[in-house]
Amino acid sequence: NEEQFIGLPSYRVGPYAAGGSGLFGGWIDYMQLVNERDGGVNGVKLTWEECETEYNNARGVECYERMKKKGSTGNSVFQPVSTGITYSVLEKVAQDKIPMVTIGYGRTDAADGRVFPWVFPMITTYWSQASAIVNFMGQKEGGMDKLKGKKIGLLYHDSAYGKESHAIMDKLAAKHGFEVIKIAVAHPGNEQQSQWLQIRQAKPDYVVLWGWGVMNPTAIKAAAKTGFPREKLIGVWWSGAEEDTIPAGTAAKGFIAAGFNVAGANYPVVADIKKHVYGKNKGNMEDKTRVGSVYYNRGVVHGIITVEAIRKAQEKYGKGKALTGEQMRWGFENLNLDDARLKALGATGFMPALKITCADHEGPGKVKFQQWDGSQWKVITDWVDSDRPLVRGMIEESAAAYAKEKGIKPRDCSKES
Amino acid sequence: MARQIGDVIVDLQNISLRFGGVKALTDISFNVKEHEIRSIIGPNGAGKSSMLNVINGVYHPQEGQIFFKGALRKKMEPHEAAEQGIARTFQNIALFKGMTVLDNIMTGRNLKMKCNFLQHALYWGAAQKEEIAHRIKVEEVIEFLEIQDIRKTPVGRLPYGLQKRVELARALAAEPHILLLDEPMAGMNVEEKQDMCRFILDVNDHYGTTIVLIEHDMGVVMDISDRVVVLDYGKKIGDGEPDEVKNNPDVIKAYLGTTH
Amino acid sequence: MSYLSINNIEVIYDHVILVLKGVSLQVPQGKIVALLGANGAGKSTTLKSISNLLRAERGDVTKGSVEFKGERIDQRTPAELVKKGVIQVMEGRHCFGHLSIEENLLTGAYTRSQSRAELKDSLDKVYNYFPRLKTRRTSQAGYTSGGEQQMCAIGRALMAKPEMILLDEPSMGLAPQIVEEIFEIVKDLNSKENVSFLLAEQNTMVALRYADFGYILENGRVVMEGDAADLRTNEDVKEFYLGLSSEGRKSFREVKHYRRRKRWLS
Amino acid sequence: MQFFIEVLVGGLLSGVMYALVALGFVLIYKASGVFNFAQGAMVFFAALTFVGFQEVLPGWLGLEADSSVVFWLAFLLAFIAMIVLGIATERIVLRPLVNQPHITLFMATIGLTYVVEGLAQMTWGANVRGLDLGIVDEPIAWLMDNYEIGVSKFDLFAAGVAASLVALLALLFQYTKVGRALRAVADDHQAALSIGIPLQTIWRVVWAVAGFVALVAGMIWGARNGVQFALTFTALKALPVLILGGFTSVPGAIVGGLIIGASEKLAEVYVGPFVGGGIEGWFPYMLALAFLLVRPEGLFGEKHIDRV
Amino acid sequence: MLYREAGQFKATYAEDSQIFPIRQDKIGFWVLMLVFGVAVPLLTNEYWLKAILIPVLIFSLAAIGLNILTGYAGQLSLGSAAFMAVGAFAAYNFILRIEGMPFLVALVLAGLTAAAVGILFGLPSLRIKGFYLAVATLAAQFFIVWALVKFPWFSNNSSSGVVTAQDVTILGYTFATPEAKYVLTFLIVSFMALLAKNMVRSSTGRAWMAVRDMDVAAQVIGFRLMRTKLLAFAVSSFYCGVAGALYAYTYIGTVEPEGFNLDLSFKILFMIIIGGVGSIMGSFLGAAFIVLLPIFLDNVVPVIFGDSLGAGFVSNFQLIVFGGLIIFFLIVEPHGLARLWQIAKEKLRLWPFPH
Ligand SMILES: Nc1ncnc2c1ncn2[C@@H]1O[C@H](COP(=O)(O)OP(=O)(O)OP(=O)(O)O)[C@@H](O)[C@H]1O
Ligand SMILES: Nc1ncnc2c1ncn2[C@@H]1O[C@H](COP(=O)(O)OP(=O)(O)OP(=O)(O)O)[C@@H](O)[C@H]1O
Ligand SMILES: [Mg+2]
Ligand SMILES: [Mg+2]
Repeated sequence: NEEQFIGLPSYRVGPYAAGGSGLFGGWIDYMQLVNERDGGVNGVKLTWEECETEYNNARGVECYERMKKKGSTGNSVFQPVSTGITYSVLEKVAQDKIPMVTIGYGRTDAADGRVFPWVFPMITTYWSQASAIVNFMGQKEGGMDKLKGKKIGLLYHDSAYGKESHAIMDKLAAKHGFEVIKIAVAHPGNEQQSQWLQIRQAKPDYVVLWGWGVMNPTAIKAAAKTGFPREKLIGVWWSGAEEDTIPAGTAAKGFIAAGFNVAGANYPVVADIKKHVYGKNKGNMEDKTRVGSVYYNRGVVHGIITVEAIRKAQEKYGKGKALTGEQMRWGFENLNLDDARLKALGATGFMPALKITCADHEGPGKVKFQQWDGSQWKVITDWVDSDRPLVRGMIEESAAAYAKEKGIKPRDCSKES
Repeated sequence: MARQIGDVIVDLQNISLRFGGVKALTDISFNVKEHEIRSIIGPNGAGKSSMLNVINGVYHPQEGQIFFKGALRKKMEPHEAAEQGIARTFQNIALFKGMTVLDNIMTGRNLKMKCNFLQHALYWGAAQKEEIAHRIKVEEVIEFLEIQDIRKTPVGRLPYGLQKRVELARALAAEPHILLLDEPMAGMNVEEKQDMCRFILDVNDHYGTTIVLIEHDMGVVMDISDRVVVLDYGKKIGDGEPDEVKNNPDVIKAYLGTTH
Repeated sequence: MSYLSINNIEVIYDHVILVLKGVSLQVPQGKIVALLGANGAGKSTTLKSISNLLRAERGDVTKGSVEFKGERIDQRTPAELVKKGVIQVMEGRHCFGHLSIEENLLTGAYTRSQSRAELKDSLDKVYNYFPRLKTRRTSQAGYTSGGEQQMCAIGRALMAKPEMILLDEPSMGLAPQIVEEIFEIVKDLNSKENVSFLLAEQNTMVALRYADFGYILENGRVVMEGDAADLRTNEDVKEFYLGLSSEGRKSFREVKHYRRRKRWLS
Repeated sequence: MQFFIEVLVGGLLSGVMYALVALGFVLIYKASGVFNFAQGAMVFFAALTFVGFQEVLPGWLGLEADSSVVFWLAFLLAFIAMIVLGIATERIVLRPLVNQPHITLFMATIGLTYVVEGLAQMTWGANVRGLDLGIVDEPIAWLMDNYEIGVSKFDLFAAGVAASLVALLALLFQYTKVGRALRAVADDHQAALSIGIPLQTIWRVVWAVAGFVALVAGMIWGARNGVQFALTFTALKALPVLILGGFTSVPGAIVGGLIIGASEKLAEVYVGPFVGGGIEGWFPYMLALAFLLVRPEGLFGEKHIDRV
Repeated sequence: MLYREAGQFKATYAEDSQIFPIRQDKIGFWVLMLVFGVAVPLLTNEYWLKAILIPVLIFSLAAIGLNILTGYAGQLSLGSAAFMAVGAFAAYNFILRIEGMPFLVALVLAGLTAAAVGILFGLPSLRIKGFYLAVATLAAQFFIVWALVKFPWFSNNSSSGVVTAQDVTILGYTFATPEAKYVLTFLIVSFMALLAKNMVRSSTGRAWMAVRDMDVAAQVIGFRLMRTKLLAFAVSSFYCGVAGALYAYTYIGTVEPEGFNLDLSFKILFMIIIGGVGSIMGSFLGAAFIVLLPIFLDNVVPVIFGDSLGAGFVSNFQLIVFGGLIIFFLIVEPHGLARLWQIAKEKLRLWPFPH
């Protein structure tokens, strides 16, 4: 009767509680599903504990330390769901030998697994996303060469997070010959009158909305107010949830956003959750209508990846055994969710296929685009690729600089098994 | 009595002070001589407190000149007045409410303390030595005013009368040249007033401190002052020795009334 | 049954500082009672425990009771007491600094629902008592002189048309003429409108001249009580509160500096 | 030029939105000397309660969700909730803290902020909701067509609401007995008590009115950005307005709002690009600060009386 | 009967002006120092050191800083976190950009940088008072964080704006383990607390308090307002700056400007209010309380309510309790834990008599 402990540093109060409750709800529900439907992973029950961080670094560190020793094997994976906390424990995880998985946030260059063996910024990073968004625009325009001479507005949250977009967009602009107009929005961004006047004056062809929290609906509303077509407003995945569109009301209709997971409750995996978890009244969501929302499904993705890594690691370290963080790390590093596996999980199209290697801790780097039809998100593309060589080059360059600064000798991946 | 009244030390000439439309002081001239006890009396709102405020730089009169020790005094800030040796007490007690009696009195000596904050931070050595030296002086004042037993009490907790006494102590601790007292005996009973008078006379006597006193108790004023100036509605209506003033018909009409 | 009676109250500030140690006193209807005592004896505290303003200073009546017209009032809010007719004029003025003198006076009438004319009447009456206030009526109270503020505080209380006034050191900071006037006003209200007074006063001479009855408080205890006339002739009171020794009034210049002993302490 | 005008007008109108929140602060400050930090949380609480009732009422009453009965009933219930909140605040927080230093009361309201935020989300959940007042946030076509100046109808509506609130409250303070009593309380709690001003009643009334203002502000802001936790941040926009206009002045709130709104937008558009933009977070504060150096009590604030 | 000062006479003023004039207090103090300086690092586990004790110490230092400004000098400030940020980023840049910069020197320089910025933002205090000033300090809060984000130079062009603190090395010894970091923090914080205590009990502190209690009177007595207020701003910012640097170097390890947000400023303000405005010891008590309370609630609330209620409910409930407790403490004792402790002592002194 082994148990696998997973610590969840969650945020259910404060400005981001709406997203938090969806994400952690989906995540917990998926783990519940594995327990209820399958009796755990090869008989190992999943146990978890939440620790409220309020999206605050110091409390995140406390949660990390508190949960480190919990469960029979200690906390086997740490997923902070906050870039700030990611950075705060970046070095600690290596010392404590606990893998840290950061899906869609965190430190981008940690995708270089040779320098960051313990960190897994999976599925895709901000840089991949920016590149995929530009590719999507190219698609819409009918070819990347059509982007030449175009103007792309970049409306970003004026913070470290928002500024992650700058370097990559500049590179892409140089490569494809378009112009980037960067416009900052001060936190929290509940007033964007001046920004949108500037946009109206510059008349960009597209605007990328690199937002967070209340900044998103405000931007969408302001776009409507200034008459900027919503179909040309492309949000990143932190701008593309129901929480961002519903408050904007009818103004949001037509708004497009990227996502490494999609919305929808009609995927088998979500249907299973409804049946096995909510059917037994063990669901985590207080508002059941949100099952299948973007944040909820994102949580399910977190759950899938965690559980699949456990499964993978058990293959090596013994089925039915609880794993240590170190063993889990191997599981993550050898994770391979191909299409067949996704199908088996009932998640085809739900998230991209994923293969992690020693050197590449990111994986596919793909996103889908969804459009808000006034009441729900509709997927409008297949998985869109990013400019892998360009992004990977930047990642390796940045990681190498970090390695040098910290005196880290990158792993030789050819020697890893 | 060893006390010798000296030369004019503060000379106010044609002082006028206005607040918007309110004329607090109109063309007032009077002087204070070294070592004397000079009282200012007058009905409520006559401008007595304003007069003190002019002397120590809290208010700047629109017109008139102030000579201090014979020299014309430019616009002077209160802390500069303090540096010149002018100390005072206030009509509405202005003690530092959050501090103990001892600390309040110690603040009176701040101008005499020379250590800087770094020395204070390190404390042991110069700062401690200085602190103790001044503490000894302060203890003298405490003993003089008989407030030994409340030394460590926060002033906010003290009854009114004692607060007045502590305020006097704070002013005395500065070893001032000129002491301005604004109704130091308000709210005291006769016994306490007698004590207070004793203190004032002693200070004046032993240290030769010049005293400017505002007080409504005519008994006190007439008994202890050397000269009295009388204000009414911002104008001077009398000036002279107590007996002179007491019999000045203007003063009787405006202030003393017939009941006295 | 007495009009206002305080029975054996004990007051503690801040949970630890015991100030009143069993004080009892009575104010009969239509009388003026003086409360005398040295600084810190607990006069103000006694008044505040009647008007229930103690709690605002983290003080508490821990024992005893206060009754007004036979009804316990220790749990009543100050506002209720004012409605009942008990008002206190606090020591230290406490005018509303940002309000003009006239506005200050008008707030005094808050508890009364008066017509405009009545209000004007009351106002005129106060201005009549204190002409100085009239000339300063539009000034912000915070910028008026100490004495003017004192008048304002007293006038403000009169605006409430109380039947029992707790006066805390009304004479403080006032010119001698005004002091006399204030006591005349007290006498006036007392005799014409049957207002009762409990006044804490340091100006014992005047207080005992106008009061009917007096209590002397020392260290939180009543040490002496009696008719004002009797107190006036008591040797101790004469020496310590009236400044009259057996040879008559002594000059302040002559008073020697030594600790004397009060007979009642021995 | 027309762009300049547009920025200016847009700024002025945003300023009105800030003023709407600032009003709540002014009310409570003026009436009790309490700097109510919880005002932002109250805005959130009020708006959330309103949309919360809007959600549940149709189910309870069997009415259409967009019927006006539901709207006004939800409004009424939300207002009642704010009154209850005001009364509870008076009883639990203010009454025991009578006559304490202002900073203590200020701190207590920060504590209150947490309570109100927690209460709001505990009752209604963390979901983000939209709010529709039926007035579209779109430029007035006539202005747009003829002069190419975008002025939103919604903003004009908000401005109208704010103006009427300001007028109403200014009258209340200046000309009524209660208004005078409120100002007295702000000066000296104990003295106010001593002359029989019933602090408890006064505070309840004021907090209820402030709750009402919060409700109106919350609905307007909520209609703009959605009803979500971020409504509490509106307080941060209101603070510079408050100091510029003066803590104690109702008209000051609106004038301050206009100044802050206009200059903030102009600065962002014309100065922002030179320093990398995003200066709206601090610019209003710096502006207000610079302004205070000239007038330490803000435009219409009551002067601090400092006398010896 | 244990706590009696009877029989302890002070023969000199030096003795009378000690920090702990009463023998029992002095003994208690040294016992505490030994426990926290020696026993704690030897006996407690990593969790306690890293997640609780080190932050408590660092926040105590920041709280002392704010207490100097707000508690002693009476200038309400809502920008302390920004000064911590200045300290953290200054230390980072000094160590980064100056070859062989010793850690302790960098710490002092970081404090001085913060002090300089503090003086700048303190200038308005000469004219602006009370809540006006408090809101004005928000200008510092927002501007400083903005500037740190905006100019990449501060974070050495890190794409994410996050900087990673370098190793802490003093005289060749690297403080790498939690125990070592704790002891270092403990020593620095204790030393600085002592300095602060010395300042506030001497003329400097009296000048601050005088200005706080009544600035006109202070001026009349001869204090120069400008100098006194600016000194308070400088010293306070120095303390906050050092606390910020320690926050980066011995606690979190990596910092981003946004970590030093308004919430943190408020938290520090809470610490001094709960602990005691105008009390050095209160700063410690307050910091401990504010750090421990949410953790305590986090552990206790779910146990009381079990899993029966939603996770959101539990988190929000904690928030309510947190806010409620702050109010409760203010009501019970507006002068904070330090004052409660004092009252307890006064009672103890009288014990077994009630008064
Ligand atoms: N708020 C308070 N906190 C603590 N102690 C207090 C407080 N108010 C008064 N005291 C104490 O209570 C005692 C009585 O004070 P009270 O003000 O009643 O005296 P009083 O007789 O009115 O004196 P005075 O003539 O100076 O006004 C004093 O010793 C004083 O120190
Ligand atoms: N700062 C000020 N602003 C406006 N008016 C003032 C100011 N200071 C004093 N006054 C006015 O000037 C006049 C004189 O005031 P002052 O305080 O000097 O009187 P006073 O003689 O001390 O009276 P009292 O005996 O009542 O204390 C008063 O009418 C007062 O209202
Ligand atoms: Mg005067
Ligand atoms: Mg008294």
